[in-house]
Amino acid sequence: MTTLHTLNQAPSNVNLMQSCVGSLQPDDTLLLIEDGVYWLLNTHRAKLPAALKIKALRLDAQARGLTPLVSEVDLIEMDEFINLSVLHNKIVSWF
Amino acid sequence: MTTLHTLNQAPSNVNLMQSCVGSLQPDDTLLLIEDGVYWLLNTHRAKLPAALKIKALRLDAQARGLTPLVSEVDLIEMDEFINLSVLHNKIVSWF
Amino acid sequence: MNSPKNILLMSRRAPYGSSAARDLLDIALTCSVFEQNVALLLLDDGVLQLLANQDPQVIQQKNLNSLQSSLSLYDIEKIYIDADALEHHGLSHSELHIPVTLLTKIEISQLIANSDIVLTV
Amino acid sequence: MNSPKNILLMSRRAPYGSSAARDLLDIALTCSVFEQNVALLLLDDGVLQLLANQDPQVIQQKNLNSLQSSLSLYDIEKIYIDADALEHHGLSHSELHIPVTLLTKIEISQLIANSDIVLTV
Amino acid sequence: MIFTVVVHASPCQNAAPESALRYCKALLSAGHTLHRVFFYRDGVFNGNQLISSPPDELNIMRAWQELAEEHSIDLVICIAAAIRRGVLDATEATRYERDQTNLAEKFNLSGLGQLVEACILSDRVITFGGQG
Amino acid sequence: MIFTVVVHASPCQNAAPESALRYCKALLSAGHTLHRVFFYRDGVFNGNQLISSPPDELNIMRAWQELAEEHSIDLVICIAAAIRRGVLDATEATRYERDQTNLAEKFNLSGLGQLVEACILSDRVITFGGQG
Repeated sequence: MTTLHTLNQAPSNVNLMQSCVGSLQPDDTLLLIEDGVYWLLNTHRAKLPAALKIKALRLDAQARGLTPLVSEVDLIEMDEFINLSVLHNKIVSWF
Repeated sequence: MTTLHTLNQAPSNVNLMQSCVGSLQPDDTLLLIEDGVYWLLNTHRAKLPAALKIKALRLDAQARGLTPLVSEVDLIEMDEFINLSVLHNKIVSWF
Repeated sequence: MNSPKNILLMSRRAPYGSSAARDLLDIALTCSVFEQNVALLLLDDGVLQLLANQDPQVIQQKNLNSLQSSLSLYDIEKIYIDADALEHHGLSHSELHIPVTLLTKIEISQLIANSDIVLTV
Repeated sequence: MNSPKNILLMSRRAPYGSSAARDLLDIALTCSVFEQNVALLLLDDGVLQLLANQDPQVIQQKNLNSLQSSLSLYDIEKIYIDADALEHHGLSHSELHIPVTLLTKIEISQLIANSDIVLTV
Repeated sequence: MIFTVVVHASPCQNAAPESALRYCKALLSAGHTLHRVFFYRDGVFNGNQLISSPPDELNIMRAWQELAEEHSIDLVICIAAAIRRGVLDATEATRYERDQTNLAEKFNLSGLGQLVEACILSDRVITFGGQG
Repeated sequence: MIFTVVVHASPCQNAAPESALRYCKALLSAGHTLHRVFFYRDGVFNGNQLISSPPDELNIMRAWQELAEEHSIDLVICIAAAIRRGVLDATEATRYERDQTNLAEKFNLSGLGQLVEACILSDRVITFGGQG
């Protein structure tokens, strides 16, 4: 069974991300929402496992001024959030 | 001018403590309150500068089952919290 | 009648600073009333919820230790904690007041994978 | 009439995830109306409040960038940020949309020491 | 698919309720079923009828009401959490001897059982929360 | 000395209001003056008259009222924060066309200026807050 993990806290909450990343299985996806989108900044993203499937909500990234600073391919719309919710067997929220 | 710093978050909030400790001057005091009292546990306390003046509210430590695990001399009553507030020139709250 | 689901209740918050620890127990008891398979998973500061010798009357809060002790009466026996978190706080099994199962990070990821629903508090 | 106090407003929260950034600005403007010497200090995730190109209309929030730009109209010129925090996020001065003064940890401790009142948001 | 959305955080101070609202709208647009929105902990403040946002800001309480109206969504507020925090309907106001109420229309007070029942009956359950 | 205490967090979900209350009592016991308690952000929920705690739990709203009664303390709730969150007195209920109110007696709605004025007039200002 695969899991969609959401995480909504900014990078100063290092322990939250560590617990989240430690709980992931290979086929899981991590979706960054709200202040979690700051983890897309290169310096933070570099600390996460390279194999990790990471996405972030475009709305939240755009609101925070991140779109010029992050990779376009990582950003998804709300309908894709729903798709991911369906494609994985469950959702775990990290906050 | 000296400052009394209060901090009320548990040890998973590492960045909060780092910012607090980095902002201290030699004559300042750090008072741990609410979930901040867990920083008294040996393993966490060992990470803080040895010269730092640290106190913790007894009520909050006792509530959380910490009194058997921490050093008695670090614990203060509410009236001493008020004394420290008077003895320092200002109070900075970290939360 | 649906067959029971495996519901995992997860918390990484210390007790008393917020109501998370208590709210977690309220959900756990309700899951038990509905005859679901409920398990508790405590991570990070959440392991501090189980420290013995809590005396929260001094801050006018209810004692979580007593509530936690009653979990077994509701057939809630699966209480898991992150072994790394316990070590991170410099604590051992013997300082907790109820029996728990220590899990490695890999075991935690498997526990989550094998649950039907995960609720965070 | 009392002489103006040095009031330092401090925040370490990212914008939009909570109202902290906006509440900080509201207090700052009020301090200015009362003719106090107000300074802003942004630490940790707080430096993200000043990122340029914010477009929060998409999440139905007011744009903090415009509010921040108006600070100078209220003679609020002392905007300090933790240089380490900026570096921690991999950002530089040029990615912020208003002029700020970068401070070292020692300068931050001196700024706090020289303030009369420190309010955290 | 059948979804349940859980909200733990108060509006204004926290982005979680607005994220939850957008999520609900998106899942409905995609043709899925929203079995229930369950408000727990400080999330109960989403159903405070007295919330009065400035005209240019989102009033989240009204937005939930409109969602419920349009799609017949079950908006359930945890009764124990609500009473402690002072979100009361007429029945609870009488019980606690208050002469005012503040639970918004379309929201209902009920027990935590409604959360667990929703977990049993839903294919997906997602929680939107914050620190605290 | 003259103190002002600032509260940023909602009760129930957060220990900060109860810490603030104990701090106020301790400073008054020590013979100091409490100029004002200022409730900001989710702290405005401390003044929600509808809070109804079980008999064996502290009702923080009542505890603030008793403190105000005994020591003539000025309990000020930030009006902008309160309106957004739905904590209304009669005047604001009329302005926003609501037929109910929920601001507890002894609390008053006023502007952020009351916070800054308190900073100017007090020797010590302390904030009790939480995450969020």
